[in-house]
Amino acid sequence: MSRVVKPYGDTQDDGKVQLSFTLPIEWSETADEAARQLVSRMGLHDVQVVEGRRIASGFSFFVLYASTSQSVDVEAIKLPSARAHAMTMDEIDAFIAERLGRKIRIAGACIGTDAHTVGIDAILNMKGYKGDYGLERYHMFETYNLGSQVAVEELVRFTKEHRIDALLASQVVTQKGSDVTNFTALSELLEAEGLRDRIALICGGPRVTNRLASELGYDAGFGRGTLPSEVAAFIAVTLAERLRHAAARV
Amino acid sequence: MSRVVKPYGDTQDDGKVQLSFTLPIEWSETADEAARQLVSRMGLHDVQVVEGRRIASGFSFFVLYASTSQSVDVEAIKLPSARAHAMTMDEIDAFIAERLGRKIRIAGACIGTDAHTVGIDAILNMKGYKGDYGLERYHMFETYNLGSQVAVEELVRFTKEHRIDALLASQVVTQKGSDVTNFTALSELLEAEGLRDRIALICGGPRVTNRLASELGYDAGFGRGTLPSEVAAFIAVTLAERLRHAAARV
Amino acid sequence: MELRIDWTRVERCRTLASAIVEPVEEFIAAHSTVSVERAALRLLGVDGVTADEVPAPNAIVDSLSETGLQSGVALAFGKALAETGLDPAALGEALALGRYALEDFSQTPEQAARGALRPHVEAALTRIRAQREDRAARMARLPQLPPPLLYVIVASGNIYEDRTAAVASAEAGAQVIAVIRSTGQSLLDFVPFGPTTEGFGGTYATQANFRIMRGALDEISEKLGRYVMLTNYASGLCMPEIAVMAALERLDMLLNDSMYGILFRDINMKRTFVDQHFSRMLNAYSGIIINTGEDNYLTTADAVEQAPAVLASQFINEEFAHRAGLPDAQIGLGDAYEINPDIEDSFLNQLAQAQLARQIFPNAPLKYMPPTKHMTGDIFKGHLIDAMFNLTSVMTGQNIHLCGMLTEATHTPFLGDRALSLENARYIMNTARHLGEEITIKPGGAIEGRAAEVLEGCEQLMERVAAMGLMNAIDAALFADVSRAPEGGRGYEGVFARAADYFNPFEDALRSAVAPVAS
Amino acid sequence: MELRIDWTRVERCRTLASAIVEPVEEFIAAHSTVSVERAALRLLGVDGVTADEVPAPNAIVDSLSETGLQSGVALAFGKALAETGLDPAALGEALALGRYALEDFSQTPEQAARGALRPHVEAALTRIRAQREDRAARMARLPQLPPPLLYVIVASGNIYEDRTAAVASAEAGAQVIAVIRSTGQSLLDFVPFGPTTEGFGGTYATQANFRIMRGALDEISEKLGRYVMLTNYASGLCMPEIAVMAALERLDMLLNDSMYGILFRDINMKRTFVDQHFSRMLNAYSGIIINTGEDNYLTTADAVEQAPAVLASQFINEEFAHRAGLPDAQIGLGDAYEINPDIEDSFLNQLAQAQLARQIFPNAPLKYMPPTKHMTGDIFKGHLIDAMFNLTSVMTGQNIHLCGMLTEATHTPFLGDRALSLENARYIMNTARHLGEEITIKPGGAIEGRAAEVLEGCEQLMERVAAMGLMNAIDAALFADVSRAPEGGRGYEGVFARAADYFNPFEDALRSAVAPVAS
Ligand code: B12
Ligand code: B12
Ligand SMILES: Cc1ncc(COP(=O)(O)O)c(C=O)c1O
Ligand SMILES: Cc1ncc(COP(=O)(O)O)c(C=O)c1O
Repeated sequence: MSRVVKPYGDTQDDGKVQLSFTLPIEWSETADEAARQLVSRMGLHDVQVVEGRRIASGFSFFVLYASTSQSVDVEAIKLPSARAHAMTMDEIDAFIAERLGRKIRIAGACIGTDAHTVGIDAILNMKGYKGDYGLERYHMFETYNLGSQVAVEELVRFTKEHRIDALLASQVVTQKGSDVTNFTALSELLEAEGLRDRIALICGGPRVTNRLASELGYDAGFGRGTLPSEVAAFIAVTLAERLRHAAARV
Repeated sequence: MSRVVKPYGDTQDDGKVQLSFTLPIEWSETADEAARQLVSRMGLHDVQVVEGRRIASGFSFFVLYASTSQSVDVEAIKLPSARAHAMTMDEIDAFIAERLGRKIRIAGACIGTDAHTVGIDAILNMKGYKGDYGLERYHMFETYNLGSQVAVEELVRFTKEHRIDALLASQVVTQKGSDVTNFTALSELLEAEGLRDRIALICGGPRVTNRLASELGYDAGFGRGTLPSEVAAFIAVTLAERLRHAAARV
Repeated sequence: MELRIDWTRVERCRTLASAIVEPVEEFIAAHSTVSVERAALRLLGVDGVTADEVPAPNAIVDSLSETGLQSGVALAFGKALAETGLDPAALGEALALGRYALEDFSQTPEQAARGALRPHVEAALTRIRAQREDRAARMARLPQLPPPLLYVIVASGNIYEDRTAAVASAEAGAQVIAVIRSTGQSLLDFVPFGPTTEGFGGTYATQANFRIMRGALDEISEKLGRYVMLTNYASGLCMPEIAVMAALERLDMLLNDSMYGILFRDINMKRTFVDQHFSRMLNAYSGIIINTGEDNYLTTADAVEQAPAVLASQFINEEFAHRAGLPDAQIGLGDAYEINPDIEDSFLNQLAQAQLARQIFPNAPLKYMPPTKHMTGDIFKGHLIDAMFNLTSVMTGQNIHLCGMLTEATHTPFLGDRALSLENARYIMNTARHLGEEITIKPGGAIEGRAAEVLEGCEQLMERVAAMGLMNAIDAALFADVSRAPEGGRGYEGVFARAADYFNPFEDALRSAVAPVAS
Repeated sequence: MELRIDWTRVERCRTLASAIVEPVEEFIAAHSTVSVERAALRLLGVDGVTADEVPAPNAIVDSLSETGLQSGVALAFGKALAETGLDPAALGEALALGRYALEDFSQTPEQAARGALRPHVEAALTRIRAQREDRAARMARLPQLPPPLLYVIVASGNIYEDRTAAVASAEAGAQVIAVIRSTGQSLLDFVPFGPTTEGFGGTYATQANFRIMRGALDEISEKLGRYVMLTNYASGLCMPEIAVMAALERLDMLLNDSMYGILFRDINMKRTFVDQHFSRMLNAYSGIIINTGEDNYLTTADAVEQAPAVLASQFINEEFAHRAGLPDAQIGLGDAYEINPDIEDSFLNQLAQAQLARQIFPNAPLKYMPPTKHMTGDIFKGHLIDAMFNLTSVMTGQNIHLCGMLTEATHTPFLGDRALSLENARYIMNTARHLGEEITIKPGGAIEGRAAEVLEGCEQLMERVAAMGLMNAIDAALFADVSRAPEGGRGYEGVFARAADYFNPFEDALRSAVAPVAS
């Protein structure tokens, strides 16, 4: 089954999209036309430059509306969701008790020079996020919150020393790809230390998607609006699966 | 010489563009991914879905930022500008007196069922627009403002009867291409009546561009922000050119 | 944030409004129009179109001789009813298809006609009352969100897309849905028939379209647990007929201005005055809130200069409405946020104007129109201008709030635009919900000064209008800088003097049901 | 729109602030830090880096023995000056390159050292005074736009792109440009050297970058006919050094908070207290307006709950600033618009808080920070929240207005974002320019009630802080819910007790030039 959709302006399949951008050119009618051509080259048609104006010497700002001929088949999107296992805190605790029979050891940190701890705190702290309790509140988690600006080396050392089962890394600053750089450094170092397979490795932050996470070799990635219980469920299920596989191999 | 430019976010050539649109699907992580894929298919990369949310059952709204790999050569844009002949009212009057030696007869109207007269009035009425006097104020124009909702047939009849030299048609409503339909009907009827070559045929409206006008077989098209004197200069120069050509042919 | 107002001026304006309207009312009482007559037929149940797509009410009214028309179509139609024994719908069809002609029955006595009509007139009024009661019951059961009522337009040209848009808007918080008409419809001297999917800049107002929309909104109202209102446009050449359709299909509001068609569509003034009166009587009886169109003064002319004219028009619209039996609670007087946003302290002037209307018309559900004229393709700036409009509305307690669209200068709203617009209104009105109550206006300051200036200007204008008479004043371009001659404009041929035996059973019934209101 | 305020409470808070700060000042007087010492070297003209990229001031201070350090680096450096006859820059280079070692000159008499230093100290102060006078002259010649000063950030990571962005912003109406630092710089115990093109979420604060930016802004200031200010961040491990660089390169403002580093960067409190004092003395002398960081309380914790803590912090920052000789006109106290925008009447609470600060600190150039925490990827809604922030600012007469960005949740501002943001501020502030003057706040209403509540909460908090002492209070997490131990955090190793012969010629000179202000 397929379900092909296009943007909807005021009529099914009209493909209407709004765009805005700045061009490093002085404003003129020609600048409007440059903006129009640029958007045409993106494969959009019926391009209307509804606003074009000078915002500084040598810079013009544009607002455009246009129709895209692109569409996307929603049914064809295979998105391994990290948020798939909906369980309550009590269910997760019970699940871990039953399947693993011991507490899970979790460490979380905001890595690199990033000091945005609100996100990782939202996941870890008792208080939690949007009424959903944080991991510290779970009976079956032992949780270490290492805080902000934690160097990757330090985090790996901690993981080894405290026999961490699940490692949570946060990155909020994304400028010049610093998030990807730090995430990559962490997973490579874990690999090099031979720790990677032993742990559930999870990343998060407002620009993180589960797709990005798997590209970077993480077990899961959580983006904006994540609730702690979604992360908790993922950790529980993932580690239980591993145990089952390991048991099967024996 | 060429000058190739790309959108400018915060760094030369980063190609950053903002987009927003609605998809006719219920919101979910998959919907975010659908939005991302759609924009990727427009040839944009580093696509970030910064906002995705349900706005009604079966509809989601998205805001995205992405980088385009497209660029445009500003120097290569050949845009025949209708606004090229900058002259003041007095200069235009003098120019007409000298080159044509008689008054130019102008008719203007908002055609079809369109009742948006503010634009054409801005061009024609004494008072003008943004401190630039309207065509009625020129000594060398004799101006007829036929007002709103003027049928194409009626306008052509008027043109014939009053031996109009320059015809100004306005269209503001553009939904379902009604502007193009009406403009086309006008130029075709003029053609059929054998009047087309005798007059300067000009269209205008907020969505009109000179490019569109030439595609539709008009001598010029004027868009948002047009000043009356720009139109006046175009009429004067165009009719003077014709006279010169006609003289040359004799 | 009360303004101190010179109430003697306000009283003087009301006296002037009465003086201005009185002579027009005399003219109205002595005349009828083809649209009033067609409306009577529609109320009786005549509908459908001829083979040439002419609506049956038009075909029938047009088939009358001039003297026949002057007695009112009801009389001729009543005679045919009496003779044929058909019900009105069937008779209408037969007449439209040319199977009968009204003149065939000209000899039938008037009494027979009246008798034949009576049950159908009763039935029509009963249907309207039933809709009114149905609305009241639904509104009680499905209460609305805190005021103002957020109002959005749908205008795709296609009634089915409009339906999708309307339902989505209701879910996103809209309390009133307006289906904007296609360009040109107000100049048609008939009402199109059936569901329509092709319009330009709007969707045709047809009874079928009304029904489709009402059905969809009733359904979503139940789902949301709050009644979502529906509105459309009456003003134009068919005000009375659209008022009939709206009554029958349970629209909740209707754009109905006593002078809009004259000034902004060049419709003949006599035609408009007669039409607005009959349509408003119907609106009154249907429990429909009218919306007047003062905002239109500001889309072409300067909003600061025109403010006195807007207020004068509100007084005049109020007076016409009262005379047609509309109580204050059904008079949605218009105003708009149209002052150039780049003028220093323009927000203060907007506040002054909105608060002035609020205090002068304390019981009218004021309808506040968004910025349009100064909106440009800069959707970001546009969204901000809309925000200040939203703030003014909540501060001054407006009732019907037409949400501005960030894309106003670009296209009739997209589905996503409406969602953003509703979010804008909700955010601003919530974050500043009680601001108006928590502040007072500096006595004698700039805001009060502006309000006083507007009221004074209004009084002066109305003195002039009263002195020369409304029709001459319009001729003299005293409103909106537009001059219209009393016999000029579209649709004058459809106005006629009533004969002595003129008969319109609905007018009679409505007149006794909806008594004129003392201003 | 004056609030009625319980002034006895305000006085009590000021008394408490003095009591809170007094013991800390005693600690400060008895200590110095490596950064204060490096600042002294920089003032003398030491700059550049070693072969391993270590800044010369670091290399030199680090080369001192513990006792050498306790006497102040100036003494040792002065001795070397006296002996070598080099000028300070050349000496610094020679020391950094290891050609000399300070201990080589330990036998030189103190008097010789003082004598050798004197002309260079004078020269440094003269240079700073010259910059201050230059600023005054430019500002007189190139007057600024009506208040508030619109302030935007540039943060591309690349100083040359930042320069482009800064010039464009100035043209678009910005009056103050802040170059945001790269993540992590505040934790570096040195200041990077030279122009930089790679930063994350910001651009490194280096003296070369300061100079590049100042040059570009001076140029555009001339073109625009209005002086465009430049600012950067001091708070962190190098407050004193950055204060030196800012003084020399004529920055006009500097982020400088007495507790920011402690609470939000886990920098040791003793280090911070000593550093802020010296850096603020320099700021005072340079005519630089400091900006405090109360907004940071609100980015992690709830803005309604934290309002009393913000006010308390403002009192404490004011007191520390006064003690360092800063007059009110140079104390840019911070506040922010961070209440959850979806709370009913949140705008009223914001007004209350902003107006309270305005009246309590009438002569301070208040710095108002935009919404950040509740900004999301919905740039349309974000633009509206910024608009209400802009409105609050103009209504309550804030002075330094950091413009909010619609893309706050997404990326450091694009060039186009800044243009939209400035347009937002200009539009709102112009359309409602005198609103604040034209209204009064309802006595005893919700707005006044909220203001009173905040003041009362502040007083209570300050009573507790005074009772336990500031250091213990921070330990007990009384500020921003963060607990920091007096000996914990970064940079504690750089704090040392002054020996009896401690000598810092700049401190001495500044102390006599900028007298503590009575609160
Ligand atoms: C609060 C804040 C700050 C505070 C941080 C306080 C603190 N202790 O965290 C302060 C004021 C200190 C600050 C400073 C800076 N900030 Co800041 N800050 C923000 C702000 C306003 C909100 C971030 C936030 O708290 N969000 C709320 C949380 C709950 O959301 P979240 O982080 O997305 O987390 C959720 C999910 O993503 C997920 N999640 C997050 N991490 C993880 C990890 C795991 C494992 C999992 C499973 C899930 C998960 O779960 C959370 C709950 O759902 C944003 C703008 C904004 N509105 O987003 C800018 C922002 C993030 N900051 C920014 C910048 C640049 C800075 C500075 C670098 C500026 C400067 N040069 O001075 C500094 C330096 C800080 C540093 N060294 O990193 C930029 C980043 C730009 C970019 N994309 O690169 C932003 C976007 C602002 C901007 N537009 O410029 N900032
Ligand atoms: C004012 C206005 C009205 C007034 C018109 C009054 C009048 N006498 O003109 C009223 C209230 C009556 C009105 C009604 C309607 N309007 Co209207 N209206 C506008 C509004 C707010 C401003 C238009 C305007 O006056 N612009 C100012 C002038 C000076 O600008 P301009 O037209 O672009 O003209 C300049 C240039 O384009 C050029 N120019 C224009 N024409 C010509 C011709 C020539 C020859 C030349 C050389 C130059 C030239 O020169 C001018 C000066 O620079 C716009 C929204 C907006 N902010 O743009 C909507 C808008 C144009 N209206 C719209 C609609 C849909 C309608 C209605 C159909 C709604 C309805 N269903 O009821 C009705 C029907 C009217 C009809 N039959 O056409 C839509 C059109 C959507 C679309 N793109 O198709 C808009 C965009 C609003 C919206 N978003 O829905 N409207
Ligand atoms: C009172 C009133 N009636 C009707 C209309 C719509 O009329 P038309 O269909 O002629 O555009 C308007 C438009 O604004 C109006 O204000
Ligand atoms: C007072 C103060 N200083 C400095 C900074 C910046 O410090 P950092 O570079 O550590 O982010 C801020 C940030 O908001 C601040 O408020």
